[in-house]
Amino acid sequence: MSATPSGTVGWARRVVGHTLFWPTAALVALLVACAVASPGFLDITVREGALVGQPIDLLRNSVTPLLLALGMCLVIATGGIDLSVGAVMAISLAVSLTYLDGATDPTNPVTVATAVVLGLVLGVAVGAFNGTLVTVLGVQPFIATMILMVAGRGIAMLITKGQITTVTSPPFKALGAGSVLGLPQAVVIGAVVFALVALVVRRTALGVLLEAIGVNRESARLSGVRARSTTWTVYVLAGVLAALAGIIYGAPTMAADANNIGLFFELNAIVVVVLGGTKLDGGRFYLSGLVVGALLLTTIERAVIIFQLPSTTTNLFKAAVLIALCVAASPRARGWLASRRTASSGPRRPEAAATTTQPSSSPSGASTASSSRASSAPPRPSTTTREVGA
Amino acid sequence: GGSSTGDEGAQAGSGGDGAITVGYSQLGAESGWRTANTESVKQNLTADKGFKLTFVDAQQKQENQIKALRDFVAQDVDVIAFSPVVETGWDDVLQEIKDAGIPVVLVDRTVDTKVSDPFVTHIGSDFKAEGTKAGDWVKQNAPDAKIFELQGTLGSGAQVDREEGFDAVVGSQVIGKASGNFTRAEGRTATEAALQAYPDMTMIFTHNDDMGLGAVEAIEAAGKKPGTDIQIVSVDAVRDGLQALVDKKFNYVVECNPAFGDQLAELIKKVHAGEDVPKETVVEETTFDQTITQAQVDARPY
Amino acid sequence: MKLRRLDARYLPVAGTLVTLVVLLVVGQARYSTPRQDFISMKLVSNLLIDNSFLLVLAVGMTFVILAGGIDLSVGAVVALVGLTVAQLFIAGWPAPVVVVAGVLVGTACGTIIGVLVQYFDVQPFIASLAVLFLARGAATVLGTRSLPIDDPTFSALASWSIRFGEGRTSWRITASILIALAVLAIAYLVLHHTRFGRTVYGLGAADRGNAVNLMGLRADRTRVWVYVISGTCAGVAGILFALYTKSGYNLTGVGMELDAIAAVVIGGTLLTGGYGYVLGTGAGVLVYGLIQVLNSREGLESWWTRVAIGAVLLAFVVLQRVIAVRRRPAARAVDAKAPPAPVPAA
Amino acid sequence: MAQPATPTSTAATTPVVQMRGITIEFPGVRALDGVDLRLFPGEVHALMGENGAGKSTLIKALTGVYSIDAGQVLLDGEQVHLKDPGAAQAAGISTVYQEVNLCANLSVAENVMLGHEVRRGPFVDWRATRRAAREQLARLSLDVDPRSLLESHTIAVQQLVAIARAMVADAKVLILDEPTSSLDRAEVDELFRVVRQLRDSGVAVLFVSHFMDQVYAISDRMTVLRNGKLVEERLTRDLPRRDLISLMIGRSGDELAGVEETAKAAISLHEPGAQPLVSSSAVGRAGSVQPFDLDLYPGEIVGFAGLLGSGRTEAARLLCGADRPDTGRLEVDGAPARLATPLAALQRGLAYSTEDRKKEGIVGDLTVRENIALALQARRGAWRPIPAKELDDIVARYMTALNINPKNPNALIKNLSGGNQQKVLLARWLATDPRLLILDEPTRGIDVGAKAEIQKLVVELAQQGMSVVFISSELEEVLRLSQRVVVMRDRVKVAEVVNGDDVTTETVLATIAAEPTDGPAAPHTPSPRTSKEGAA
Ligand SMILES: Nc1ncnc2c1ncn2[C@@H]1O[C@H](COP(=O)(O)OP(=O)(O)OP(=O)(O)O)[C@@H](O)[C@H]1O
Ligand SMILES: Nc1ncnc2c1ncn2[C@@H]1O[C@H](COP(=O)(O)OP(=O)(O)OP(=O)(O)O)[C@@H](O)[C@H]1O
Ligand SMILES: [Mg+2]
Ligand SMILES: [Mg+2]
Repeated sequence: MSATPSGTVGWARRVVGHTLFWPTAALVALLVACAVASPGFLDITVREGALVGQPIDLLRNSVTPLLLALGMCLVIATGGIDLSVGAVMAISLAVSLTYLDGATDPTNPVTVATAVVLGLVLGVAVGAFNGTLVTVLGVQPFIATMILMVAGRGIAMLITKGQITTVTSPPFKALGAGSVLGLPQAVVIGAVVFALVALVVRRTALGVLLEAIGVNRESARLSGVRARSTTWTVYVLAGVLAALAGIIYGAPTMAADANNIGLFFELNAIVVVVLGGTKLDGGRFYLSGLVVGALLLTTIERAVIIFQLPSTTTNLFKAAVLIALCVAASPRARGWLASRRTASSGPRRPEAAATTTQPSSSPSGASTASSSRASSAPPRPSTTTREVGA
Repeated sequence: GGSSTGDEGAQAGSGGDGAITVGYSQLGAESGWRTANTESVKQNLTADKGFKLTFVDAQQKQENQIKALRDFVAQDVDVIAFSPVVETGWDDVLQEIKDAGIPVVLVDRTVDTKVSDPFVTHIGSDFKAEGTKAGDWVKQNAPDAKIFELQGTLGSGAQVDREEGFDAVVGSQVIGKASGNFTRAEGRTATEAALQAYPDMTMIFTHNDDMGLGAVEAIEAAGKKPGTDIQIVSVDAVRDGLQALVDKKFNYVVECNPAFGDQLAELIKKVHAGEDVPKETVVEETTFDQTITQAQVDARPY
Repeated sequence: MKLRRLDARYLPVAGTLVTLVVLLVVGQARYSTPRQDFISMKLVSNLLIDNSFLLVLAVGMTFVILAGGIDLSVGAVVALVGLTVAQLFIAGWPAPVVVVAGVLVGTACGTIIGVLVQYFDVQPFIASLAVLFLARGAATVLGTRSLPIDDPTFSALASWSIRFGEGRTSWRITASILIALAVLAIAYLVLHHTRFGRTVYGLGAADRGNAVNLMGLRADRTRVWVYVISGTCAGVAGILFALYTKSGYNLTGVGMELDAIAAVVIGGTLLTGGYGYVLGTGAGVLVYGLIQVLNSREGLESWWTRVAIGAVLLAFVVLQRVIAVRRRPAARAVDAKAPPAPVPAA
Repeated sequence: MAQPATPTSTAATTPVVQMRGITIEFPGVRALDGVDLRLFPGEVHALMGENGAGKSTLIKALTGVYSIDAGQVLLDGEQVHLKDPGAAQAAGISTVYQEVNLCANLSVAENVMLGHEVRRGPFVDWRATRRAAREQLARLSLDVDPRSLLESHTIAVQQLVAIARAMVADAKVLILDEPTSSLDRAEVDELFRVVRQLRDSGVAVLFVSHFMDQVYAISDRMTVLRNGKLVEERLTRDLPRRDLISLMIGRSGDELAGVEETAKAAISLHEPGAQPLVSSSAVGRAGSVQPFDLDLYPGEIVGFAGLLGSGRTEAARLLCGADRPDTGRLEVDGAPARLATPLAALQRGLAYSTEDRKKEGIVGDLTVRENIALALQARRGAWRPIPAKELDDIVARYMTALNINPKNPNALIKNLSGGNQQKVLLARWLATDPRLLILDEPTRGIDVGAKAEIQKLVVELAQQGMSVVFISSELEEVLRLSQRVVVMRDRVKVAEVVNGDDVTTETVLATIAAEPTDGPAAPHTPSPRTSKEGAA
């Protein structure tokens, strides 16, 4: 181990050790498999000034999980979780569409803008409710947000009076179905929002402060971090993003189906966050991973149909991919991998093996966030201090 | 060991003010069709029509429904009506109801049970027949169609029966299936993928209108014409579905009529009075093709 | 002083009991008829019959949550077990073998989670979510139609009961009640009177149970076992559910894991692990069941039911917090009176 | 039997534990490099070394927490592979790890006995188990209710419970990794009494401490580590203090001595009538500290003295927004100030470095660099990130000034040794350039060299005009540094004395011991003596 691994090997190890290696590899493998199973899968053509094709569909369908996961990721970074996002989607869409339904002219852009804003405001309200429970009352996030997960759909049903409200409003519909610069409008909105949030979080110190809160809330507080208000804000942000996701998701069909919109999407969002390399315990988070995670999730669901598998196997397929990825990314599997490569030096313990995925030559050189993560402590003796809002 | 130490003494017609107390267990509120059905039931079993209704939504869970039924027995209602979430698994509770001497009206779907005479009568649509009707239309009008089937939530009664009815007629023409969970959005994504996976498809059979409307989106986005390039056969006939039919985006819609609350009310009155009722009451349901007029659509209550 | 400290520990459970009593009183006041009291043995027996599988699930979940984990798979496992049982009966297997096989399916699911969590360092949430998909997927593959179970032995077990009383007020004890209560009792013994049980609590301590390992206790095995237990409980619950409905169905138990988690939390167990009582879970299940009864008696719209459950959950959680906040200064005060430095033992 | 180990006697017996050529590598750090260690029955063996020298790692290598990259472990002359702490325990090695590693949510009895509980059939006999636990605790003269939750006790009690646990098993080897860092003198005496008993009965004890007095009082033999390498193994009586220090730090120990004399003289008391920086009048909090008055002046070091649990920490927390007082009035720069949060205090230049570095100090999963920047960044607010260049400078400056090891700002702080973590926390606060720095047990678990460095730093800071509050359980240290000493007892400020030649450990202890309040509150004081001078 003292010997410096040669350049290419070291590079390869670093790539394999990267948190996003396995998700990305899975994504690429799936896409290639789809292209083989169904020639033309990767084709993108231009029709009526807009790009069309399966990859574009995938992008568009990834926007909703991406937006949800974006909020979720920040919440998770603070050591929390938000189970209410699926319900929020339903509520915001219900509010927007019910408003449009009652409006005299649902095609009026101002009316549509008002509807959207109303939906978003609802997201803020829900987020504020969650945030208050978590920060002011100190309720455990899982339970705090589970309240609205359960009740939220009921509230959405109250708003729609149990009906599936449908409206016709081309400008609203365009939010999810139109296209800008050849790209679906939803994708553009998603990209802009993602970039904005990523910029705000990573270009300011917000990201690090969130991580500090997530790793050790009390330390952060004593160091002067506004742990409460920051956490609260993050829940609000998650609420808004979920509301936006709901509007974008529901816009193409314009039907406020309170029962089914966003059902189980909170789980999808969490899966996306995890696929993206962020741990559920809080602390370190990786926004770029969300894009890969969202695309992967969408592709998995699509691949089942492309491979012409019966729908009954969708869940099995999902489970298989998820388990395979988790196992592949685990320190133990990395240990196996590394021990096969460096069979001569033969480190016996997984901890040590995980070490070898790091270039041991330059301890300070490998300073990217992900590599310092990869080099984090051996699994067993880890001494994470975890403060949970309890 | 049996459990039929009966308390036959349970009687009917107890309500002091003469109102018939009805315990109604709805299976859920999972679709527009279902909520329309609920609405209809509630509008027809009102106090001024002589009913005292306890309505419980099972949220598509059998255990909730069993609980509700047990509770109806505990409340000692006059008549129990319910639309079962699934066909099987009702033996015990039906036996209990029978022991308590409360008449049962089955709504919508039927049950598969060992209890003898488990219910007095059944009223509802026949999902399987709906599938068959759709299949018959396809057989006559598009015998060469290559069909992609958009399934409802896997395991739901409507999905299982409609698929069975349809496949019995034209199953050989079905080239692929995928579930859209009865929702528009998932109907759309499933169709998007299907258009790629089954390029030679010429028809979609969808288990409800909502998914069909999602399919329309996907087909249009792919630059094809729904109703022409790819025909759509659907079940339900909610207003949006019929509108699509008028707009020539759907080709055929089998009605699944949820508004049979009035029929139900009549039945319950008769059952309570101890009159003879037929074992089966089939809800009147029609089918629509593209000859439908806008006026018909506008008159549609749901 | 001892008493006060003990009290503080039991406060959340006491809160659950208070909630239970309040619900009962409300029910008694609103829904009693001259013919029949709301509070009756019949109510209790119905509550237990209707929630026996939930109780067993919640007991298993208590182990997992105490150890600082979570198991989202249990609802799907119930469905898988139900279908497995139904299919095996159709295949003509004898009842005892089928029942054992059904429980073992649950055990296997739990083992997968445990191995993923302990040996592959997968977070419990994700590991159990993967198994949720796995179990649900396997159930769907086994059949999308609900399959009836009409094996005579199984049916006999399902309808076996001891009846008490006559007519309207009669109530019964069924096999599922006995099984559920037995599971609860065993869980209590294991958690509170064995080294294993205390290790489970230790795993839920801060530091992700690292201390347990350093104390030389079997942290790794215990963690796997906790999921095996939860899976096995899900297997038993699957059998109970099959007894309850005498059928197997792939959409059974959607969201049941959340019911179980909610019941555990209402029962006073902290989701972060380490604190709680399995008997509290029993009370939590009763509260949860009672809420549903009250809702249905009230004849609320389905969406109101959800809002109501949310509201009760909220009220409970807030109550729990208020108690906890009040408790903390008290604990310090108690300690203040204790000599901080050692006093020579007499 | 009670003979200290001599070269001849040990040569005759075989060592119970022999570690040979132990090497352990962490990402980027070789924590141990071919280290040998021998433990003989019936000796107390001190493991010495600076912070980060590898002492705790060596212990964890022995007890199977870490697996070994190279080297062998021999027990009674036979090579063994201890795969986890359970195996080590089974092999007769009992360990108290450096950070208290017990289950706070379990009862004291469970923490002491779990793994050795009395059983009846498969079930635990709680009554007997509790009785046994009480007996074990009594050996350390600890009288706590075995049913009470561990977390309801102070760190000191928890540490004693951990020690009691280690002594339950009839171990051949007892390992104590800084067991005394939270204990007061009396408790240390109790501990040593028991350790000597064990040694005399043939147990091999491995003892780690940064308190030189304790090491010399108890140990028979020493192994010195430096930078993960073995420096020397020697009999304690053959190794004078000064030599030991030079062995540990790798250079002459003389330079350390300087601070001790100069500190007190270097700073003078504040001018009479000067404006206090922070002034508390009757600030208190129900259930934690009785109202107290205190003025803190720039350029002055105020020490807090008192026994464990006397309320020093709680008083300090009220001065800096960590806890909210519910009575009294706090003034900063002569103006009333409501310090609702630590941030409010920080913005006024008041910084508080906590005593519980694991729970309230470090942010484990973040890097050293991020940990240093945390408070500064928090004060600037999330929207004004510190420019990378500026941060680099700050980090580099403090890492050098405080000699933080390893010299990698991107190492995760949780992977640093305890002492180095403490230094990072100090750097965090110094980076905010505070006007008042409250240091709560800043030298706990810190090696002699670093301790001297920190003391030197404190003096320098005060000379530059900073106001410093210095809280330490080491009375000598407090007296050496501070110009005024606040004495606390039972959560009451009982005295405030101006430090001078007439103020000694004895006089302060006397003040603490004076007129004990009634009831059980009478703290156990070391060698109670009559007070020569009452509380001022
Ligand atoms: N889990 C880990 N991962 C990476 N590095 C580690 C880990 N544990 C310890 N180290 C490193 O190993 C070295 C030795 O640490 P160790 O804790 O053994 O020191 P120590 O001698 O006990 O110091 P102290 O007196 O401060 O307790 C340090 O440089 C530390 O940073
Ligand atoms: N978390 C807690 N729970 C209960 N009591 C506590 C807690 N923290 C402190 N106390 C009590 O408050 C009293 C004052 O503690 P404080 O920490 O202020 O004392 P201290 O003089 O700083 O001692 P130490 O050196 O132990 O920090 C102690 O008697 C202790 O028992
Ligand atoms: Mg150490
Ligand atoms: Mg203190």
